[in-house]
Order: sequence, then structure tokens, then C-alpha cells
Amino acid sequence: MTGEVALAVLLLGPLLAALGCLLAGRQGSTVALLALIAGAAAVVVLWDGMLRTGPIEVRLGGWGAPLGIVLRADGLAVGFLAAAVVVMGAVWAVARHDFATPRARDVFWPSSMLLWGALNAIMVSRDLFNLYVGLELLTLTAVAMVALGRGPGAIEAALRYVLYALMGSLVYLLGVVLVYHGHGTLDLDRIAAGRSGADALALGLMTAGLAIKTALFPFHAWLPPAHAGAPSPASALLSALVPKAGFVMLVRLWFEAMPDATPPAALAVMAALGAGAILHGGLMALRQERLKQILAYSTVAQLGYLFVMFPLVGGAGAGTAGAAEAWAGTQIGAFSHALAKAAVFLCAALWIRAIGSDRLADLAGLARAMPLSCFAFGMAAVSLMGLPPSGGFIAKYLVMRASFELGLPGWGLVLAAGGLLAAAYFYRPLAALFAREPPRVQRTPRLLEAVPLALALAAAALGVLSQPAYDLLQAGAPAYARGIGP
Amino acid sequence: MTGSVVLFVVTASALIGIGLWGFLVQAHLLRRVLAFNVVGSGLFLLFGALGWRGGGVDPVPQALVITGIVVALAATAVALWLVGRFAEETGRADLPEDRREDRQEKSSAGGRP
Amino acid sequence: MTVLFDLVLCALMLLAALAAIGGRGLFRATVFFVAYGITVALAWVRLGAIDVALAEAAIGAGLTGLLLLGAVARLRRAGAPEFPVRAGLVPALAAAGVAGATGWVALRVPGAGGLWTEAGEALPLSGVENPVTAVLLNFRAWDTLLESIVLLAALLAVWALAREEEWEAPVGPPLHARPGGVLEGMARLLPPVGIVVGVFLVWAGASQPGGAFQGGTVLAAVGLIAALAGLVALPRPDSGSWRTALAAGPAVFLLVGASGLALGGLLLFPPDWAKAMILTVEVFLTLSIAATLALLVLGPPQPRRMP
Amino acid sequence: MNALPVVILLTSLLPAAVTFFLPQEQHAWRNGLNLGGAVIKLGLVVVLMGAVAEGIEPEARLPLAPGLDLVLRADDLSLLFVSLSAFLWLLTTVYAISYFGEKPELSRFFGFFSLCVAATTGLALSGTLITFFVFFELLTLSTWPLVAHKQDDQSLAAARSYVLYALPGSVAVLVAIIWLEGLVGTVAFAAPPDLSGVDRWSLTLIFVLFVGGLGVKAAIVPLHGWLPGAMAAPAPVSSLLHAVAVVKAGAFGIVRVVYDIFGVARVQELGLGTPLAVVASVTILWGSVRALQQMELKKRLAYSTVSQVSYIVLGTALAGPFGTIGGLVHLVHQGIMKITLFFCAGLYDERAGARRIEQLDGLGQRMPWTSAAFSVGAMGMIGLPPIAGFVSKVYLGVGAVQSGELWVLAVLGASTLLNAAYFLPLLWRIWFLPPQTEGIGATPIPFAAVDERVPGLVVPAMLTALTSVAAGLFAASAFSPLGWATLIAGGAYSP
Repeated sequence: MTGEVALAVLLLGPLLAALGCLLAGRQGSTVALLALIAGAAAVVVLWDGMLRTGPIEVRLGGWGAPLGIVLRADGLAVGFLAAAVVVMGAVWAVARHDFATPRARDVFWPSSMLLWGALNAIMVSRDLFNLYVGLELLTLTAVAMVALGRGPGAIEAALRYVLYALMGSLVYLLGVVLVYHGHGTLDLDRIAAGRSGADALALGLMTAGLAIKTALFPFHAWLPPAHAGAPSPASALLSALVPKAGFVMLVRLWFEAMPDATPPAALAVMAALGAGAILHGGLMALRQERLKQILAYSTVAQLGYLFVMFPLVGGAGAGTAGAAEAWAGTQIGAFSHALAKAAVFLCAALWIRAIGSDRLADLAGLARAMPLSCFAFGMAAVSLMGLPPSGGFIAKYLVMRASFELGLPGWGLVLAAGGLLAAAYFYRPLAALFAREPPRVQRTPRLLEAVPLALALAAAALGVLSQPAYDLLQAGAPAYARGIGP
Repeated sequence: MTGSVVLFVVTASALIGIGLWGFLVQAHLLRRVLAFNVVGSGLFLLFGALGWRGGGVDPVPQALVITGIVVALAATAVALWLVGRFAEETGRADLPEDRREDRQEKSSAGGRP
Repeated sequence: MTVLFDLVLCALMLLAALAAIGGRGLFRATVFFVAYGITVALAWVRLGAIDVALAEAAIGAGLTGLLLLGAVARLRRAGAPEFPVRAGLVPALAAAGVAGATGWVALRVPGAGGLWTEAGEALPLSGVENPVTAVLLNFRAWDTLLESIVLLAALLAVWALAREEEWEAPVGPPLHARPGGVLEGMARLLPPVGIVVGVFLVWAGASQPGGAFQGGTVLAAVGLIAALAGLVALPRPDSGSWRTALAAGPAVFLLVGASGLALGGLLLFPPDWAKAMILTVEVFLTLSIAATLALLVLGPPQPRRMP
Repeated sequence: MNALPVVILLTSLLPAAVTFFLPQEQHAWRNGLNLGGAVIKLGLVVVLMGAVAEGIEPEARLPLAPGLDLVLRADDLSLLFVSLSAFLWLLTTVYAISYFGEKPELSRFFGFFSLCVAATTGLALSGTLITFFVFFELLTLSTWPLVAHKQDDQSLAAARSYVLYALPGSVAVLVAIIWLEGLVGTVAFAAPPDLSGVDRWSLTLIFVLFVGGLGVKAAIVPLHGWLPGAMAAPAPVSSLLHAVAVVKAGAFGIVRVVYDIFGVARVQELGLGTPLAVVASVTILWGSVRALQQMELKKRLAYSTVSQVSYIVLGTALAGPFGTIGGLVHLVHQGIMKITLFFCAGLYDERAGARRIEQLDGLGQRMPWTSAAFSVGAMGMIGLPPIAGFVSKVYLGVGAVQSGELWVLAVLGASTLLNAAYFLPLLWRIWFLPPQTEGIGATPIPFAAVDERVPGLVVPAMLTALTSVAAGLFAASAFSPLGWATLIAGGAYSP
């Protein structure tokens, strides 16, 4: 029951808070803070409860599948719930100073709460259609945030985002219709229990739709302008959290609902798209002149990392220790990317406040004026490059080791190349920050600079305290990702 | 499966195809939003036709379709206002990558008259 | 006979869709789209799904058509090619492939039979007699709750498009109906009728087709006409009372859903109280949906020239 | 006792963490913190040495994921390196405090400085391959801001080229580690893995990846390109870089790979010993030749490092206890002698403005202590008795004979001649040529105003010079570097 209450706080809390923000106007941030505190407490309760009694399941309205909707907080979900509340908290602290005008304030606070609520709903939902509604909510709030951007490209970016998202959701929904036709249910576990001739096409359609929404290469064209064009605190949310929702849905589909409908070739295609994302995103990031664009292309590349897991967890290695390593490594990578990417975008937010630009040339010498945030940027970059000591390193190490253990070293080498590319494209902003001439800056409170630092430290700490994260991820993981056979 | 079910399933699939084609080939943003709505209603119709039995439709798909219609409206509204705002700023109703004239201008600027 | 009717209906749908996609002129395409929506609503009637038919007619054809028409007006001066830019084999094949594969699989793969039985068995416990309403507001209430929030999120996204200095202005384009004109007369006549219809749709939704979304749409339409005639002043986005109207429905839904925790589970409606709880939710939800839809059609606040 | 390695690591890690957040003006706190950490560390290392000498090998372990533990463990090889770094860190800290005075950005500098030393310590005390890699990367990252510290174009370019070389090297090491672990499971140094089931080609490739990746840091030709540029860094950084931190980490890693992963016998069986010796020899000669061509003092010293560090690799590549001892002991000897030279180069630059070799003319008169220390270091590098370098070369020579690789003797001979050729002219200029008071070679500081008397700079240089003499004179003692290296070699060749 405590688990159910905690879940209710995380699902209904943000939505109520959004309504509260809408009504509170000027006091929006205070309402959001209260919801965040409650949410953080709820995450702690869930985490603890889950480690003691296993995944927490709630049958909404008491109905249960197939008629009703089932929610389940497993290790994967709780991990993302935790990452979301941490990132939201950090963004709150910076956004409080950033969104000062009535319009920005009145749109941002309710939208951010809705975005958080939608994320939470997606992480725990076990129902394909409910996931669709959650994903639409997430997309529309994300579009609202992009449209808040002040740059000339923001409207165009939001427009492109919405067009891609519209098509993505319809294609996904088409798959859902076929699943319902073939299985007579929308519940992930019940789908897993049966088989239907429609599964392959349905999975293909749903995957294509979600790939568009997750900006998986080659469907990524909408992401960089959107994430670079949004106001920076919003970019932190968009880049760190939003694409993870589609990723989690893909993982649930491929490894929980339809593990039998996924031939090795399909798994390899997913990983190949991931590899394409790593290389293309990395090379594009190298060519950008604005920090936020570098970070946005970096997100494209980093999302690719997550898909390299597919042939390692499924396929021939399913059930081995290698599969378990790839699974945990990838999810730890997703968490640390969330923390580190939020950190770098919040750094960008502070710097744009301070010097009014995010061109690399204008950032020159900032290390002297704003050492704390530059240090935070460096640490977060280290995690994103996958260098120790950081969560990003543990992630890369585990997945690479799995790829060698399973006799598929090619995928591991792609990760290694991606790490080098990341080092290359982060080197340019880092070197710029370190240049000699200090720019003229507006004073930034030290406490504000500590916010990205805290996130970067958390990403680094994930590299040292990865055992708890590993244990968490094993709770409720599919059998073949726990190293105990399919 | 009765003849009418087949008919509706085929029609719904065709509607999806028509809409999808429109969405993919057209540049005018309003037309693309319109095409999106054609795909949507075709998809909903498919859902209903597959759940059709004699006098009515499975209530679960019915409810899901109603939800879907509302969600599609929400997305359409956002998209259309965005298009309007985009046109206000740029005077255009198509995205730069879809402009044929641009491509021609570019290629002619590239040295080939 | 029915087969013939079905054939004609399907042919009409396809023709209307083709005309909407390929018709010359934006205005004409939009009109064909509305016509298409009406034929689709008819198809739903034919399938015996009156709830969906109402939703499709009111929202899919009506409101969407209204939004499209508004956009056509706004885009009159915007440049864009009228004809396909990427006409070629690849998009055609992609579209045909998706559609063909879907249709083929849908026909070839035997259906699992859906959830008729489960829904029928659970209906007596749901507190309402209309199975669609039971699914929407009880079995899958979480979907519907999120859906009402989706509308709100869309409104926020539309409002995000306002320019900073316009935030104080009323929403929507400047309207000016001629005093004493036809519009005003109609606007005076329609609201009472519309409100009655809207309320009936909600009330009836418990046992017959209809419900909060259909009712809310009718109310929104009434409100829009009244606003168009200048009978109702358009609100500013920071208006407290309007925001309360927007939030009331989802808020009541959320609170009722949360109160389920005390009764045994999240979003739980005990059979004895279910009807009262669902009706309470529906009443407030209708109000909020009406307000949200109307504001979605009106769009972001826009500048007004001083008269 | 098991916590001791962790505590030793913390003596540099904690000062690093605190120093970053100290305001620039808090000189006393910063200096106290860093000196205190260094002194405590040296004391603890002595305690640890006693423990290891008694046969105890303390170990601490932090699990990160199944099959992935961070292990800190002290054995005799790690102690050789950790004692060198502890001793030289203390002296370098003293030197750096005087060198920088109250210049800007010192909190950043000392933060990364301590972090760099923490990484070296962790690397020395690593018990598993992956732990080694974690600290190896920490070293790469913490060195970058030190090289770039001056923030001028030259430093930034040097830092850039450093990363450009180091990161691909790291990737090679990581791939090698993961490949190996995929074949034989987690690799711990205390229990070398059983490689008998692994095919020859995989092992050879893994070995090449290891040596290639570590060789970047050890500046093996042709992977040495970053090192000469890195002399753009401030003198204390160069001292640390060339004596203990980066190049030594690479050499130490190669030693670990050869002795504690593959084993000398398997390296020979795979036929990898001789190629490694050849690469090392080429590096030795090439570095010396290039050093000869340099007219800037620090550049000449940098190429000398390229050459000298490969003595360690050479010793490792020779099968046989004497070669091993020669290589291991040079790990320490080269560090002590090279740091002396860089301390002195910093003194010449800072106190006399002399950077080019012709500017050294006659400086022996104004800077006798510095020049004496410099001379000891230079003669040690040439291999003149009784300085430490002599011991190294003797053992390497005997090792070459022992393993039947007689051509190595020729390399050693040629290298000694080259060493003499690029060091002796310096000593000649310093002691015997008259000062250039005007003209091209003249120093920016008037000759008469040159004053070396800054105890914080001169005393460390004198101490390291004395130590390198003592290491040669008392080589026979059990606690001399030679004694310790003999102990390790005994372990490597015991059945």
C-alpha cells in the first residue's frame, strides 16, 4: 500500500502541481518545489520498498489486465523516476532565475510539471495505449518548451518537432491496433504470454514510431534544432529526460512484450542504427560553432549508445552474464547521461545569462570568471566521454565487456570510437573555456553555479556507487537480462 | 469475417495509405497537418472495423478511439498555430528543406546557370 | 442492400479523402476534409459505434475543420508550393507498403476477439450503463485523465507562441460582428439550445452514447459563436476565473482518483458510489473541456489595434 | 592495515578536493594542506614499506558491479613506484610553492596537481587491471589543466596535442583490457591469469594494444610527439611529468603487463621480447639524437626523457633477472635524476631568464648550488659512477649479456656517448665559459642581478641531487632502490 501511495504521489502529484502552477501564476515555482519534494520522498519510498519486496504493481481501479491498466515500478522504472526527480530539481533551481517574464513563467512551470508527470507515467505503465497517451502528453509539453525559445529558429524547430512527432505517434498507434487485434489485450505481460501473426509487423511499426520520437538515427533531424533552440533550462529537461521515455518503451516492447518476435538480424539493425547515431552525431557535433548545438548533437550520439545493447541482451547471448552486463551497463549509461547532459545544459544556461551568447568564441576565458560551473562542465563532459571515474565509464565498460564476452566485439569498438569522438567534440568548448582572456560577465550567484556541479558530481558518483544501481536494475529485469536464462 | 468487415478494413488501410502519401510528399504545412488527420481517422476506422461484430463495436476500441480523436485534435491545434506563427515570421508555409525553388537557387548559385 | 450501402459509403470516404489531400486550393481541400470527416462519422454510425460517431463529427470533422479554416485564413499570404515536392516512387511505395502490409496482416491474422466479454461482465460494477463510458471513466480512467491533461498541455503550447508583449492581450484574433446582424441574432438564439444539448450529452453519456468530450465540444462551439458575435468578452491568458475553469475538471478527476486510495486503490470507484463519482467528474470535466477547446481554437493572445 | 592503501590515496585526494574550493587568497591554507598531505603520505609510505617487507600485502576493495571491483593493494612493485612518487611529490610541492608565490589561479593548479599525484598513487597501488585503468585515465585528465596552466597559445597547443595522443592510447589500453577480460575474466596482478587456453594471435594483439596504449604515455617512438611540446608547462609540472607522473605511469604499466599479466616466460614464448627491446632501443637512440639538436634547455631535457624512459622498457624486454633489475631500478633512478635537472632548468629560467643553452654561459658563477645539482643530474644521466645512473646501466648491460642480446650493449654504448654529447657541452658552458652580457645569447636578466638564493627552489634540487648520489653509493643496501628492485626481480623469476 505504501508503494501504491508513493506511486500515486509520483503520478498524480505532478499533474496536480501543474494545475496549481497554472492557478498560482507568480507562485508557480513554489508549487513546483512542493511537488518535487513530495516526489523525491516518494522515489525513496519506492526504491526502498522495491528492494525489499520486488517490483511494485498497481492495478488501477482494481480492474487489472486485460480490461484495466496495470502499472509496475520495476528497477528500470524506479531508476528513471529517480533520475527524473534529480534532474527536475536541478532544473527548478536554475529555471527559477531564468523564467522571469509572465509568459515564460506561466507556460514553463505548468509545462515542466506536466512533462515530469508524463515521464513518470510512461516509466511505470504496462499498457500500450496508456503509454501512447503518456507519450503524447510528453511530446506536447516538450514542444511547448521549444516554442518558448527566443531565437529566430525556435518556432521552426518546434514546428519540425511537432511534425515528426505527429507521424511517429500515428505509426506507433498503428502497431498498437494490430497488437490489440492479434492479442485482444494491451497489457505487456499478457502480450508476452501469447503469440500472433501480426507481431512482427506491429513491432516494426511501433519501433519505427518510437524511433522517430526518440530521435534514433536516421530520424534525428528534428532534435538538434529543438534542443538547441529551447530556453537552456528547458533544453536540460528535453535532452536529459525526454528521449529516454521512447527508449524505455522500446526496451519494454523488445525485451518484455515480444522477445520472440525479434530475430537476430533485427536486433543487429537496431544496434547498427545506434552506431550510425554515434558516428553521425559525433561528427556533426564536431562541426558546430555554438555550444548548445554541440550538446544537442551529442545527445543524438549518446542516444545511439543505448541501442548497441539490443543484440547483446537479446539474440544468442540472452541469459548469459554478458547480457546482464549489457543491460545494466546501458541503463546506468542512460542515468548518467541524464545527469551529465542536464549538467552541461545548465552550465550553458548560466553562461548565456552571464555573457549573452553560447558561441564558442565568446566563451573564451570563462574558466577564470566562472570556475565552478566550468569545473562542473568538465566533470560532466568526462562522464559523457565515458572516461573514469564516472557513470558513463562504468556503462561503457560493462557494455564493451559484454560485447567481447559474447563474441561481438564490433559493437564494443563502436563504443570506443564514440568515446573518442565525444572527447573530440567536448575538447573544443573545454579549450575555449580555458583560453586566457576573461570575458566581461554578469555576476552569477555561486549557489547557482553549484547546481550543475551537484549534477556532475552525481554523474561521477554513479561511477563509484554503481553497485546499488546495478542491484536496482536487476529487480524486475527480464530473466534473460539477469543472467539466468530466458 | 463478413464482406463488409473486409470492405471497411481495406478502405481504412487505403485511407491510411492516402494520408501517409500526402504527408510524405507535400510541402505545404497545412496540407501535411490535414494529411495527418486523414491517416488518423483511417487508423481509428481500422481499429473499429477490426472490433466490429454484428450490431456494434468492441467498447474498448471505441473508448480508445475517442481518446485518440481528442489527442489528435490537441496535436492538430498545436501544429496549426505553430504553422501560423511560422508563416507570420517567415512569410512561408513550408519548411526550408522542402523548398524546391531554394534547391534550384542553390544549384544555380553553385555555378551552373 | 447493406453491402451496396457500405460500398457507396467507402467510395465516398476514399473520394473525399483524395480530394482533401490532392484538391487544388487550401480552402477547397479543407472543405473536402470536413466532408470526409462527416462520411467517416457516418461510417461509425454504420458500425454501430454512436459514441465514436459523435466524437468524430464534433471533434474530428467539426473542431478540426474549424481549426483548419482558421489556419487557411491566416496562411493566405504565406508562400508555399501548392503541389507535391517529393512526388516520386519512394514515398508512394512507403505509403502503399505500410497501408498494404497493415491491411493484409489485419485480414490474414485471426482476431483474438477483443474484450467484449470482460467489458460486459464488469459493466454492472462500473456505475454506468454505457460500456464505452464505463471504459473511458472507470476501467481505463487513467487514460482519460491523461487525455484531459493533454488538452491542457496543448493549450500551454499554443500560449507559448504569444509574444512577450502580447501576454496582457486577450486571446484570439480581434473579432467584430456587426451589431444587430445575423450572427448576433444566431448567437443569441443558439446558446440556450447548445447548452441544453451539451448538458444532455453528458447526462445521457452514462447510459446512452455521449459523454464529457462530446458535450464539452458542443459547449465550446456555443461559446465560440457567442464570442464571435461579441456577446462574450475574450479572456486574457492570465485571467484567474478562466484558469480555474481550465483546471477544475482535471483537478476534480485527480482528487476523485486519489480519494480511491482511501477506498482501496488508486482510481478505484466502489460500485455503490461509482455513479455519483463518475458524474461529478464528468460535470467538471465537461466544463474544463469546453473551456480548453474553445481557447485552443482561439489561439494565443494577439495584438489588437486601438479603434 | 588493509585500509592503509586507501588512506595513502586519500592523503592526496582530499587535499585535491578541498583545494579546488579554496579562495585564491588563502595561500597559507592551501600550502599547509598540500605540504601536510605530502608529509603524512611519505610517513605512511614508510610504514607500508615496513609492512610489505614483512610479507604483508594489504588490500582494500570496492565493488562497482559484478566482476568489477576497484582494488587497492600494496606489493613490492607498487611500493617501488609509490615511494618514489611520495618522496618527489613532497619536494615538488615545496618547489612549486616557492615557484608560484602568489600568482593567480593557484587553487586550480594545486587542486589538479594533487589530483595528478593521487592518480599516480592509485595507479601504483592498483590491484587489478581495471583499477589501473581508472587511475591511468584520471592521470590523463588531471594532467591536461596542468599542461595548459599558463593558458597561452603555446600551452593550449601542447595540451591539445597531449590529449590527441593520450586518448587514443587510453582507448587501446581499454580495448586490450576488455578483450583480455572477455577471455580470462577479471585480471588481478596478485594472481596472474592463466593464458594457456588463449590463442597466440589474440595474445599477441592484446600485447601490442597494451604496449601501444601505454607506450603513448611512456613516449616510445613514434608515439612520443606530445612530450617535447608539453615542456611549455610551468617548471614544477614538467618536473613531475618527466619524473613520476605521466611517462613513468606508462613505463610502470608496461612493467605490470610484462611481469604480472603475461609473465616473462610467455612474452618470450610469444617472441615479443626482442621486438619490444628493438622498439625501446630505437627510442633510446632517436631521443638522444633529437636531444642533441635542441637548443632550448627544456626541450633538450624532454628528448632526453624520451630516451631515458625507454631504458626501463628495455630492461623489461630482456629476459633475465639482471635486465629486470636494471629496468626497475631505472624507474626510480631516472625519476630522481630527471627531476633534479628540471628543478634546475626552472631555476635557470626563473632566476636568470635563461632558456636557451647559450644563455647558460657562466651561470655557474652566479648560481653555484643550482649548477652543482644540475651537474650531478647530468653526469648521472650519462652514467658516470658513483651516481645512480651508473648502476642502472651496469645492470642493463649485464642483463643484455645474460639474455644473449649482445647488440643491446652497442645500443647502451652509443646512447652513453650521445648522452655525453648533449650534456657535457652544457656543463662546459655553465662552468667554463664567460657570461654573455650582451648579444644574442644574453639573458633577459642582467648577469649581475642573477640570484639563486630562494631556499624553496634550491633545496629540493640539492636534495634530489644528493639522493641520486646516495642511491648509487649505497646501492648495496636492502632499502636502496636497487635492493628493492632485486627483491621484485626475485619474485618475477621464482618458479
